[in-house]
Amino acid sequence: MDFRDSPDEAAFRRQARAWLEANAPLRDPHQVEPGVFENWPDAAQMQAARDWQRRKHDAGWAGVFWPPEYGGRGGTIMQQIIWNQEERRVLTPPAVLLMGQGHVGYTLLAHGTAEQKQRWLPPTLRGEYAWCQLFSEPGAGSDFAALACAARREGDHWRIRGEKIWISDGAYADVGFLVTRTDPDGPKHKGLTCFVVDMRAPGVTVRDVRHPNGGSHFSHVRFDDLRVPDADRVGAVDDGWRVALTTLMYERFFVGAWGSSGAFGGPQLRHLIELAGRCEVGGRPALQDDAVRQRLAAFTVRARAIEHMSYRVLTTVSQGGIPGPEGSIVKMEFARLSQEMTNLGLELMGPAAMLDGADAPLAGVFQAALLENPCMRIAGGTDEIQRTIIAERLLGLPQESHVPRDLPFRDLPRGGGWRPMA
Amino acid sequence: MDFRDSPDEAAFRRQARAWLEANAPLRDPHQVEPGVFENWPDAAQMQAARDWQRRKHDAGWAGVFWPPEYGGRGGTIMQQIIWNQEERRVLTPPAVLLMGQGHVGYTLLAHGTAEQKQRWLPPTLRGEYAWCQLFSEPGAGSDFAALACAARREGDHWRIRGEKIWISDGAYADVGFLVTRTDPDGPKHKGLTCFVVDMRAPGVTVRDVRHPNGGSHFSHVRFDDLRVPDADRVGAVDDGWRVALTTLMYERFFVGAWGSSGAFGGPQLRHLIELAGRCEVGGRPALQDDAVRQRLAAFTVRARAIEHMSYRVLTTVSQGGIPGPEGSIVKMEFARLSQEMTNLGLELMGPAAMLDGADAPLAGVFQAALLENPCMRIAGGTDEIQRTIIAERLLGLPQESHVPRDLPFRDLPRGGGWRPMA
Amino acid sequence: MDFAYTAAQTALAGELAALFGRFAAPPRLRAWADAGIAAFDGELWQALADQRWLGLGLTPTHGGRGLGTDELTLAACEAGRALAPVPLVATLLAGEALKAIPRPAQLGALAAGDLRVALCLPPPGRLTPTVSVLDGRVSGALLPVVDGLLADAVLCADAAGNAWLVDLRGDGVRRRQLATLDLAHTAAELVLTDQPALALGPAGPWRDRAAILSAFEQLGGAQRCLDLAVAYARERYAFGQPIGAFQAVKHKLAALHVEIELARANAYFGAYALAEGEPGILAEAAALARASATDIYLLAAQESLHVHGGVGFTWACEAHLHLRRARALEAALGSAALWRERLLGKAAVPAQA
Amino acid sequence: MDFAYTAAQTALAGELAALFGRFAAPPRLRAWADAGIAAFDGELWQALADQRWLGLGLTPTHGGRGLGTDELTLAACEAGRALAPVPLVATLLAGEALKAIPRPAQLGALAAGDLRVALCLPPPGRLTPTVSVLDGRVSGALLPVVDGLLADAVLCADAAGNAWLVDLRGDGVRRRQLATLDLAHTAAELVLTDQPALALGPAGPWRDRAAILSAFEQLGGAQRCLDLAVAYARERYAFGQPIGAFQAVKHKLAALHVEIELARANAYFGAYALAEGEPGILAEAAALARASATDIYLLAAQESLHVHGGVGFTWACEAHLHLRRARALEAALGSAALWRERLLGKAAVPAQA
Repeated sequence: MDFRDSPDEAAFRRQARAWLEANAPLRDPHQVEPGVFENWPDAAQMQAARDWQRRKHDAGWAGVFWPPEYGGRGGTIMQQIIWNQEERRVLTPPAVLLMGQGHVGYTLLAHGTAEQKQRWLPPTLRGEYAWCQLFSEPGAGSDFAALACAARREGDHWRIRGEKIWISDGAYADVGFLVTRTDPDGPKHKGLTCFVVDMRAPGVTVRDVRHPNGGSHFSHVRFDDLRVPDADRVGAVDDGWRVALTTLMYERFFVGAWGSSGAFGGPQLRHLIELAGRCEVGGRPALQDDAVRQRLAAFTVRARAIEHMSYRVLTTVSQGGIPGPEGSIVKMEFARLSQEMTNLGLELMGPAAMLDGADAPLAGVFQAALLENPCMRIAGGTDEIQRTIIAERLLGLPQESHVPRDLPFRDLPRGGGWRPMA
Repeated sequence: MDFRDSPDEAAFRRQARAWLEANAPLRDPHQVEPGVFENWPDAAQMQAARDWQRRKHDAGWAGVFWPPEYGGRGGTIMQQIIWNQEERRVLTPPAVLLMGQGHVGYTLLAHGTAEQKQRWLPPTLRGEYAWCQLFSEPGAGSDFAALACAARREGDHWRIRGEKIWISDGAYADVGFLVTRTDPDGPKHKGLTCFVVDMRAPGVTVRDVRHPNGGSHFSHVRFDDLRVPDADRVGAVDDGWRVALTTLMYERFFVGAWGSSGAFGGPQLRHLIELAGRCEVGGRPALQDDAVRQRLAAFTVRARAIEHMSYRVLTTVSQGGIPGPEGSIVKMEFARLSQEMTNLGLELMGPAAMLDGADAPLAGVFQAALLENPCMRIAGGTDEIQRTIIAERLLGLPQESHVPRDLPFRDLPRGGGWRPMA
Repeated sequence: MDFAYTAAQTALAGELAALFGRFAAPPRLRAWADAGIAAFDGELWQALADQRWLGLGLTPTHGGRGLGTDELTLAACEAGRALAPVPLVATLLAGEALKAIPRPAQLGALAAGDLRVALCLPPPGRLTPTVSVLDGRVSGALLPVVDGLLADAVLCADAAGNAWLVDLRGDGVRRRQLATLDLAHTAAELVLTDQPALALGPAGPWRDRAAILSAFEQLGGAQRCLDLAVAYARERYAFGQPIGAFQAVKHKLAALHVEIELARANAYFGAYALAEGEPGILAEAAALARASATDIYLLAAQESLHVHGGVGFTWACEAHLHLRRARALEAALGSAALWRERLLGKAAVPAQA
Repeated sequence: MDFAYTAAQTALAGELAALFGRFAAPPRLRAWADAGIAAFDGELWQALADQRWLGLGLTPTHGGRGLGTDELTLAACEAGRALAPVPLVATLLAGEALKAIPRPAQLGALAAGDLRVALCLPPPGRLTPTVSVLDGRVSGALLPVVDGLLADAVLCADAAGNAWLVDLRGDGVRRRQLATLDLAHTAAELVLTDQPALALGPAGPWRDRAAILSAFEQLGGAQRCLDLAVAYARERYAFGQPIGAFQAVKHKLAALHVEIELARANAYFGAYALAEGEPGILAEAAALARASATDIYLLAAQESLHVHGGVGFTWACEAHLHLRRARALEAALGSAALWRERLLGKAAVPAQA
């Protein structure tokens, strides 16, 4: 029962840390980090991100878990996670190339042909391809399998027509990983097909979707008869649900593992404690108010529980397994915790909570979080979707069925209830 | 915007109070009252309850809202509520005859024939009939309309076969108000029929169902070919759902009005504050701990909100209306509040919380509440049932439907979602 | 037992709602934010004056409607629901204050819309900025003052706990605009030097009245958040049915409804106390009303946004405007926790030793 | 990274669960309560001794299995799940204490089941009863002592904060049975006069170890409550489908599962700290584990009962036995709030001035 590195893991960590510290300055852990839903990077930031990626690649640190034939290091997935943890300790350009090396890359590794992998993966590791994931639609969010964006076959090409939304990185992506509907006559989970598309091609229109904070992070993407060669199809025709599930599984997995990096909870909790030291409640320092102390302590208990939960997920990985929906717990509970911490922070500020930006305490980090937290509870699967998955897959509870109101009484499914004591 | 008595109401209250104070001693409001789910009364208590009822009847105070032709006072429903409030101020025998004069009585007033009312109502007001309500079944609790207890017609009689459970007052009831299934081929809400049954008749077996506190409050009732004359049928054949809904509406209504009597929250909150004055948290009196103070204050805010909510319900009544599902709010939220107050009480006691009865603080009133509170959240409609009713009836949210998993995509019902800003 | 608004009062609220509806705030608030324009709807303000809404509680002699405090609570509720970018609640409250002194001249100006009032009555504490008074003239800094950027007067408290209505039109006023979370109202730092002011007596009862009116404003906002979520839950399909048919959404909305109705019940007690005017009842009712309403507006805004799913986290969705406003209203007069603690001080529980 | 039990450890837990299963507690607890018999399963205790479960952490020389602290946490978890009416956790903890002194003679007795240990380490406070020690002999009153009615020794603290294992077999012991909420364990008042005792050093680390083991006991109980509710929700139909298909029930159970897994994660950190033994880590881990597990056992018991609907409020349903036990376990070692406050004292936040 030990959450510390095994000797092998520790050796790898030392090696990674040495290279990182030699190549980038340390990050100030007390620095307020820009939120997840800030504006997308400008051209200079994009170039810096590509340069940093190239530097890692050339030193053999890109794609730690990827096979060497595609430019990867050929390591274990545990090593990938250790690398990710260590990379967070140093100051790097915005992590806008993450998706291609993360869940989209893994999906291609799992479902792409050898030719496709050779074509897409090495340039991705060299920082030449920024990816976006084209899944959600205005009519298909939580019910992702209800997506309607249509692909119609025309000889050796496909013609794509439809729209996608909530596309992170959409504004600057080079390539996109797209799920389409190819058979509208089948049940909704059947009849989906995946493609890789060129985001600069004619027929692709990318527009901002503005965030509650007024900035732009997401995009709306419209496809007007985009032509995609059949060679860019990933997986079999009408088998796209299975392919997309791989993406979603890896997304959940990396979020679950992320908890161990200290990125969850730690900095926000530190800000909150700092704030509680400066604010007052009823004429006394807030840190002397038992009610405030209880809430701070409860957040600490919860943040640590999420961290320890993340170690449990990593242990599964370390032992060669793939974690199931347990990984969702980390994401869901962190989002809820973060929202609660934000609420306390703003409450403690008193009148100053109505201010924003530079006029607000701590440069408005809690005001920014107020508008970001709700999104964390929605993006990547709402609390409700997560609970359904946990209940059905982990607890074995049944799916909802439906009994018509006019069913004859004698045909009503029934069972259970009180029985006399034995 | 005034929750105080109108001049007419105040006059009636003075009159009622004068009679009550002349006929019974005042109740000590600080006295710990026996819980709702205690053992049923013994023969002496039953007799005392009948005597008290007879005394009220003879003085013209029984059935304040009932028509004079059935022995009532012919007053308003608001006067009935004022009477109930005032009667709580004095010390009376256990209120075991309440049901007949409450929701069952009102149902008979609304749906009984003139002959039936004449036969059942006056003796009820004289204290001669203790009633029970025979609704729930082992297979029909929250889904009450799924009840199976069968009534089969045989000429001018019916033959009843089946079982009922969670019957309050079942152990000593003289008569019961029964809902049965008369048409198993119809939808479950159709095909129900109501009867009044003699609880002492052959074919009726009443057994205790023991409560988590070890005592008996509820009964299980079995009908083995009980014969009931058709003259004791209430309402039309197969129209029992409508009749039973009247009962449930009045039950909800009286619970909703009850909040105004101070019976909700007040005494428990007083106990809790008394306890907080005697216990310590971290070496200091609990009443000086801000976290405890915040919880006590939150309970106060909530108890008062429930009380004020109850005034809103009463205003509807006072103006001649019948409150809808709003009445449920009082019951549901009081049950939840009570549970939370109990939880704090036991937490504050420290090690003594593990004790019971005379060995426990405040004679174990919080330990008793621990085992009673959960029942309050279940009896009379669970929290979940109440929320569904509120959402569908007050907010107009749709009932659940069901879409088969294999429905073709193009037939999927759809709508709503993101649209570009105008 | 008459714990409800009359039909006439409810109809009046409907009229005001219709007026706010014609000047629909959300698109304006977004446009002003983008253009960097200070939030204040001058046309709406003029319409409120023209239709004598600003003089709701003032006599017809002063250009008012001569109605009671119940009507003030309804106006606050509608202003909250509509996110009305005008200092209506503070101005109505100032009207009550001026009536009590009484000051006929100012009352006329107030009813005519020529006296826009800002409110600055944060809960007292070591760090609360207060002003000092010498010979009836007020000096000092107030920060942050909601609507302080363009107000003609501010209702505030001095260190001794007395309330003042300070004229902001003289030379001794410096204003600095502050960046705000709330898009519906500006905030400013005011530096006052020897500004003339009217003495309003002890600040406590004015803070309590403000708390009760703000509770109605919060309640109106909370109700709007629920209405938006209910409408979306009925129209938005997922898994083949409206999301409002799923218990996860349905019960969440039912629970919000319950919380709103409970908060409304405590707010009604506040309305009763406003009419009664007795300081002890006022203090208790303010704590009850404000504690309930603060919590529910914050929760309703947060969960309304959540029920909107992806649509909720867009600039175009009204929910975030309420999330911002709910925080600003909490900030201006103190958190639910502070009002709860005040309640205990008043109740059976002994104050902290 | 090895933050999990080994397969061998999990198998061992399964063996113990099977043993508890053969002596199924719930019907016995109900029967004893009806008959007024003090809760203790002597046959189960003998079986635990015979199969060397009582010496889990002791060397084979002393009749033990020579296993580590991880195995103790598993045993505590299974005892909690089974509502085992035996003083297993206290006795295992006493074994660790006796190993540390070391006292071979007592270790043999303990492994053989001849030394039943009660635990009385409530959180320190003004009102906490403590004993005094003179020449290694202990006097004073302890109240309430779980399992104190039939224990052979009690692990308790004196006013100076030192822990003692006091012999309860001499003449200087008066015991008075107390009525208990928990049906699985007795409680007693013990009045001690000059009883011999073994000094165990500072009480703090023993309280922390007890807290960690009790967290596992709470976790086992919480898991059982969830399992019962899940089973019932799958079998019970309403409105034509199993109630577990309704999101109101389904999501409630999912949320409980999440809370249990988070509490388990903090408990694992407790297991790590038990093995490490460093007092600072032990104190932090005890607070984290115990705060999480106390809250979740109370909630799981309450909501498991609720999901059982009408069946939940019967004497026959296991849920109320856990509701009682959850309260008793909270009471014995202090509420989650107390452990949270202790955590803050240890963490970055300065203690109360």
